[in-house]
Amino acid sequence: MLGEGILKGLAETARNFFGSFVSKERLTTVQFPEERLPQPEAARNFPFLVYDGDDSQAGLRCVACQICEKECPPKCIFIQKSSDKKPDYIGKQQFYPAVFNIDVSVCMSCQICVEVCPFDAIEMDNAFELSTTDRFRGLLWSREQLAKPNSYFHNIHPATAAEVDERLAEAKARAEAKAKPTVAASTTSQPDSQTTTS
Amino acid sequence: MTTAPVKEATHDERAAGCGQDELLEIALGPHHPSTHGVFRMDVVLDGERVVKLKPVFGYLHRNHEKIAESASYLASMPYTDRLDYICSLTNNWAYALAVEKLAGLQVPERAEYIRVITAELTRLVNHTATIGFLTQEMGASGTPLMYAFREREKILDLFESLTGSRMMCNYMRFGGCRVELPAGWLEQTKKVVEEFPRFLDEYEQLLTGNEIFMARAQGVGILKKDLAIDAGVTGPMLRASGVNYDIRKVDKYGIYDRFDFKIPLGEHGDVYDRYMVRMLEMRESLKILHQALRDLPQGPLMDPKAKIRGFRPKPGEAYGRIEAPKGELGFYLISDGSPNPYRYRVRPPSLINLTVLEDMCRGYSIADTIVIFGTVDIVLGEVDR
Amino acid sequence: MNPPVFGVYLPIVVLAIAAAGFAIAPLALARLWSKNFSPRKPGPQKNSTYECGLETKETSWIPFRPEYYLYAIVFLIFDVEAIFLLPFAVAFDGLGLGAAIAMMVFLLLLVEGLVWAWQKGVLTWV
Amino acid sequence: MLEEIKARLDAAVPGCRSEMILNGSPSGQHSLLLDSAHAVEAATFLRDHAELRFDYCSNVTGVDWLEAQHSPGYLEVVYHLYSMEKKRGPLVLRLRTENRTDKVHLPSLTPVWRSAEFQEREIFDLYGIIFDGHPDLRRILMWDEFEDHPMRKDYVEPDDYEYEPTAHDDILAKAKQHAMGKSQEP
Amino acid sequence: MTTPVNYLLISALIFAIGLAGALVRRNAILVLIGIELMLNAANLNFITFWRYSPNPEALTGVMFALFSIGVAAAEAAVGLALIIAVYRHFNTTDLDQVDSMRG
Amino acid sequence: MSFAIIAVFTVAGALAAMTLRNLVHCVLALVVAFTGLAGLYLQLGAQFVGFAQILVYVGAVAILIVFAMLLTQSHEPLAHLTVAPGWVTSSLVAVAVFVILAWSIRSSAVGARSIQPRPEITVRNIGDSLMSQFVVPLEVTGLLLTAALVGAVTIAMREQRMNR
Amino acid sequence: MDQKLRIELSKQGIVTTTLEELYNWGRKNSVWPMTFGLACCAIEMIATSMARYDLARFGAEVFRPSPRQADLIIVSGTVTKKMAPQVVRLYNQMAEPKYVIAMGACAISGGPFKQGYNVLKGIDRYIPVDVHIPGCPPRPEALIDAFMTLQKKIDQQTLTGEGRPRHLDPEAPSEFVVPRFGAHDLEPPNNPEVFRILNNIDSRNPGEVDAGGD
Amino acid sequence: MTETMDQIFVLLKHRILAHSPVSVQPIFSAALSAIAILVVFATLFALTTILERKGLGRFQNRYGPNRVGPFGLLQPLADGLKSLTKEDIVPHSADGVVHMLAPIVLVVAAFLGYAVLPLGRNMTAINLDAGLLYFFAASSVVELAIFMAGWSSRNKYSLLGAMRAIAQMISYEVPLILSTITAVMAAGSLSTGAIVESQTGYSGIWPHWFVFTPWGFAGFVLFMIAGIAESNRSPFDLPEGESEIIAGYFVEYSGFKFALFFLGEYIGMFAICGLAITLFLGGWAAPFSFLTWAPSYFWFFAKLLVLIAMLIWVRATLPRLRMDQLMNFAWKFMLPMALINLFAASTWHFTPPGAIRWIVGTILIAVPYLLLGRGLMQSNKLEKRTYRFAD
Repeated sequence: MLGEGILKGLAETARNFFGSFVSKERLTTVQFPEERLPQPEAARNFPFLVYDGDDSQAGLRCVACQICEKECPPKCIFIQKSSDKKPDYIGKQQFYPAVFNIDVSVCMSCQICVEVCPFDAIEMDNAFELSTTDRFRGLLWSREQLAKPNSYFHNIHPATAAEVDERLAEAKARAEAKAKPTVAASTTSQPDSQTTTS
Repeated sequence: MTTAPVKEATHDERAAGCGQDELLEIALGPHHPSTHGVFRMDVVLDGERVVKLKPVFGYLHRNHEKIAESASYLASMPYTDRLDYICSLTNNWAYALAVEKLAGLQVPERAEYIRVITAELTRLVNHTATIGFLTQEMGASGTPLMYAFREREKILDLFESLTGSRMMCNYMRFGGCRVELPAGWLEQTKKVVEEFPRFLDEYEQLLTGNEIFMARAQGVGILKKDLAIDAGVTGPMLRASGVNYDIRKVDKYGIYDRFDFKIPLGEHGDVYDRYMVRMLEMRESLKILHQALRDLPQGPLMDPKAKIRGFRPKPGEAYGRIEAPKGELGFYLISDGSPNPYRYRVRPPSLINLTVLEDMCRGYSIADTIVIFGTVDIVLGEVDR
Repeated sequence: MNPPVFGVYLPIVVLAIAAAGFAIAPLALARLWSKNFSPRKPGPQKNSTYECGLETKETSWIPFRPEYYLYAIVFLIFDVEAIFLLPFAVAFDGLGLGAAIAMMVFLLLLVEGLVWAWQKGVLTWV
Repeated sequence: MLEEIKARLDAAVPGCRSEMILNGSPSGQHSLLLDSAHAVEAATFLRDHAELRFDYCSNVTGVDWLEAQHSPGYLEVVYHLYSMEKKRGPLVLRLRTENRTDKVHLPSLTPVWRSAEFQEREIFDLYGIIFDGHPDLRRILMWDEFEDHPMRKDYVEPDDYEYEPTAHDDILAKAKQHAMGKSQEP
Repeated sequence: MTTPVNYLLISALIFAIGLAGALVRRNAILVLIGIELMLNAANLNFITFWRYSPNPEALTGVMFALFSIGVAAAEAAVGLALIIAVYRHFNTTDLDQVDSMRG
Repeated sequence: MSFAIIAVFTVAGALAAMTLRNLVHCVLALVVAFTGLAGLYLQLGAQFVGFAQILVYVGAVAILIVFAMLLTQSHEPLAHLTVAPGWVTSSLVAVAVFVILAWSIRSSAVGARSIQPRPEITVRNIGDSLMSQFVVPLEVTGLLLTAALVGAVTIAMREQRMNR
Repeated sequence: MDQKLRIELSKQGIVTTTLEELYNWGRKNSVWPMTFGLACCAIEMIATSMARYDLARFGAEVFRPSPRQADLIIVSGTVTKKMAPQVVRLYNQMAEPKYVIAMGACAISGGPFKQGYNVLKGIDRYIPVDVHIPGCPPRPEALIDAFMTLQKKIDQQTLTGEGRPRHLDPEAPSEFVVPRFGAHDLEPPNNPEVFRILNNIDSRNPGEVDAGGD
Repeated sequence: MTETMDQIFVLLKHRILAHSPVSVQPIFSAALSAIAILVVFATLFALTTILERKGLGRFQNRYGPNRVGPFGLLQPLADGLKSLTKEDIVPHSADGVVHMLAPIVLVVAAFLGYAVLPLGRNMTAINLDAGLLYFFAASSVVELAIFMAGWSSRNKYSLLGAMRAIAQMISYEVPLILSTITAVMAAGSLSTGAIVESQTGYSGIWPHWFVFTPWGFAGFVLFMIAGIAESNRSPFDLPEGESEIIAGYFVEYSGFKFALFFLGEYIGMFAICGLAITLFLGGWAAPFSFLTWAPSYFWFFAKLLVLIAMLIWVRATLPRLRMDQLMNFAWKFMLPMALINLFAASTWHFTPPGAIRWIVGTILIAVPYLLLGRGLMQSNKLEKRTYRFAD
């Protein structure tokens, strides 16, 4: 009969209309600024640099090996290696990035930098409220802007962060076992790695 | 939109029936509400009937192939996400498959299962979106599209918790998958898969028997079997024309031979068949998902031979293809032994399915053109690359 | 009591004028606003005809099909028919069966025209 | 299987001078190089032969072999054929131009498989191979006024780097140069 | 108080305008518009005479006007159809050109 | 007073309809004239005819003219103000007609007629007399309308559909 | 200055302020976007207007297909050189006041496809962008966030005086150069009125880069 | 008390008029009515836009506008302010005067119909003997306004949209008028007031609305379908079908002129709904005899809101028809059905009251409906399909 299908369709929408007042399933809106969807563990948006300890610059795990720069598909990372070295978390003398810029206006959030980083120094942030009216000043992030503490990393990706810390602790233990004599010196210079693994 | 030049007709021509050859040329797009982005059709109309239709491409030509030829194999993986940006995981798979063929990598069983699960979820995502947009093009004021996106969001949540991103998953790697399933993901997926048929039922209730929908869809945009094969049409469009050709069955790539599923076939090859084939295909996908989720084995995720960094396949070439939601998605790679592919080519299903657009639309009205175009199911990122 | 102007139709005239005022007032207000604060800035691009973002050719002539005209003819005939039908309907309860039959004959004539047109394919949108 | 097809083809189309091109990768997809003069004939044979029935041309690709690898350089078109009826494939066909500069004509296989239509146009657009017999050979991706063939290996991109926050290797050099050039202008 | 003379004068004026237009303008559609105006002027006369007739209860004038509207509508439909046919034949609606192209 | 306003509108509309260059403007002016005439009918107490005039002339005839115009008016939207060669004579004829009519109206006895009390004519009266006194004209009109429909459609669609 | 005049002036000031508040309130709460999607980000833009995120809550679900009736053009996705003239033309055809959101990496700078020969390296070369959202693609929440940033920006605009926005300034242009298709590139490659190139590139301290334009 | 509440606006008007000089009383009275109509329906327009947007939201599992003012109720105000301050673009090829006039004519024509709508007992601006005819005459001007808008823009989409709109409106005007004739026959008058009066009785608690007869129900459905088409609402919103012709006849309109088009469309929609109420749903009469204590205007507006809600519901559900289907539906289904309904109604009046009347009336309408419906489906080759599966 002509009109039967139309009536069925009307019944369907009516069910959704009335359902929207009673059932959460039929009112799926999450009112963003006030309500927020939980971000899953894996959520990623832009990379940040992890640092251990309190000093956001001295504690950077990055050793300026420039692998991420090379592997970054859209080439949005720019690193300049330092001329001097500083000890890293296991006390080994390493270079550090004199300049570490990420152009988030180019970044495609692919996570390849994280994957290729042998030092777990770069991780993915999940902050997304980054809209800005100023392209040039707001979207090129320097080392200072990129550095975030390990606690922040733990905060947003607890499982991954724990895994990373375990791995780092292991590496550290291995390094300590290898180079027993320098342990004392390195621990004094890098007290933070202890705090983070705990 | 330009008017056809009015010819200086001779008296005899005029007497023969003037006004006959007065055709109207309209450009639909590149900014048009229903050309799925920046597609453009130059349409020649006789009244409201389409006489000629020329698709114009390139408004989203993003030089994917050129960029990939100057980037490492791995670096192209996130770019494949952006080909058919509605179903990034199948793109990943097609590319990974081609590289695996090129380098001779073996994918562990668990990774194969996960690939199947994600690919079939992607098929659901794509088909819901397509059908939603189709109704939008028929002028429904958003409701079916909203319902479709409501379900799509549930699957996107799964993708996000698995891969970290809603759309640009960048999940598969040569020889496996990138990360292990997060805790609780399987249960969540099972729940979504359990609940999905209800949405399909509701959707069919809303549309399938609706007289207006039937009037708009049935007998419109008929694509004949022979033409479909000749023009290399693939995917649901081909099957709606009655050709039994599904690469999941033909190539049995991955582990598709282990699953019990059927291929829905249309008879008329019109818009309604293309819609219904997609609806039925979703139900079949759910069957596969049930089986895959049930049988998912434990084991490693990556081929131990695979390397993330410094990946250099031997010189040679390979063509790998899969049944993406839109049709046959193929990657053709030529390696010269360097870290970058020498030639990197995407065989996009959308572009080639568009070959028959003019044949399907000729003789139908402009409103039908929009609907027919909707059932071709293109994504510009893939068409123009 | 008949009003001095427009007789009993005064409310209609007043309503029309008021509605026109209702439409014009905001337009005037908008003009005032643009004069004082936000200047109108016409330009060759801005004021060219919109066509999907492409450049336009300065013509708006569309070759129309005669379908529109055929429908208009049928409409006109039925419109006139309605003019005769309405008084009949009003007087219907006071009229006998004969008048009703007369009207049916009148309608039948028109329906005949409609059927003819239908068969001729006039009512087919091409 | 490929040998068998080659034998059949050579028998059916005498002048086609098909040639096997071996593929070094594990994929084992070897290809047949056809003589361009007989390509349409050979393609028609492959499509219509009752046992072969390669009715479906999946992929058409251009490849630019610069002089560095193959001397002299040439352009190549690769066709991937499948059979929907027999459900097998792929059969890879190759056609070569004589060189990269002026003799870049090849026969179009669009009359045989319509699916080649847009792909051949694309190759014309991006590689500059002119397909004789193509029904509608126009640029497809780039605009009509465009003159270059960007997928060729020796294509030089327009220098439009105005400002590069992520100044990077050669991009940095380009951007610096550009900025300098621009800042000298008033 | 308006007198019938005013209405009749208006009617005459419209009739004259229609006549002038129909005679002067060469576009067929405009000629038709002129004719429509003349018909309407006549209608106005019907109504006026009915209103100022000694016996307005007899609805003759009104009925006449009604039928006249119907007839005029039919006339317009046929007339415009003719114009379209002529246009299709001669590709113009200019009566002079139609005239000169005859044969 | 209302008579003056309506009369001015009507005459202005009629004049504009016959003199404007742009055909669409002519039609719009014609609509004004039709509406004015409807107003005059209303003034004269013929309510039904007045509204019927608007319904038929504004709602249908004007639309018909518009369609015909868009169908025939081909290449430029402006109709050049072509006038017949003997436009002076034609105008003179029209003026003469008006003068004669005006003179005869002036001199006739109609002007002397005084208005009768407003007759209570309702739609019901019209219906009654339509179905009694005027039933034959009604049927004839029906026939005429059908004939017009058939004729107009045949003329307008000739060649068009036959060719297809 | 005498007392009366001062009172008069302050009265006018109050009038202007109220008018300004009202104007900004009306504008910011009724931003109708144009139905304009380019690429991947367009899907997220659509997702934003769908039930889950519901852009309608801000009164912005009225997607107008015609630029005449839209207030906001969300450049959502890669602008290729082939598309750029159309985008600029559409922007030009919008009625003032009009706003631009550059959504996603591609629209801001060309993003991952920046190295392509057919990709425009940022839509702000041709039209003035109000809000940039980085991300590839940005999440729907990020678009809502950008929308609120735009609302804030509108709210801060003044009706009169030097700092008034472009559309209130009779001198400021309201339409911009539409590039033509050249033999190798677009001509001109940018619009100097909108996109003022930087004089010194200092990648060390990006925060202090002397960005000429805004 | 009930009586006072019911007539409060009438009394108020009389009170105001009593204080004015006799010479200006008529004009004053007309102005009061006009202003009341304008204010009430313009407010209703604003209210409906926000209710429609919120309602559509609910149909689509979301909230809809809820942030501007309490519950988002100030949204129309913001939209209005925005439109007011938006630049007004007139394309340079457009016909300036006609372009300017079109929205005004549309609004005026849309408002004119309200003069004869009985919004409550004794609440009709002017009770014309030929009220219904007047209504149709007024609404036929809308077509002209739309043509003016489409033509003057000199845009192909807008001209195409305008032509579609006119073709659609004239096609549906015929069934619209014909379906009202049944009610006119029953009421014996063209005066809207009289039509409502004839429906005010009750049998027991049930009202004597025309919709509760077979021909009345069919007439109501036909009238509503034709009315939706007349006011260009979904699923008949082809003239502004954005998936094909961008925004239809108002593509080139910006600023407040565009808002006026919206206003005009909604006002036209209310008028059609109001007329449907007047003709078939008993106008201002209460739905049950025990509810007569509520004021008459309350019932009118309650019914109006229900009808508007129905239209929103329909809009939220249905896809759009195609142009040829739309015209086919008008001429090959609606018009025959309207004529059959006319026949059924006159048969009803010539059959004696009782069950036989109902049976005959129902059969006379249902059988042609089924036949025509099937014919329509078959001529378009519409069918339910089954699909085969391959392994």
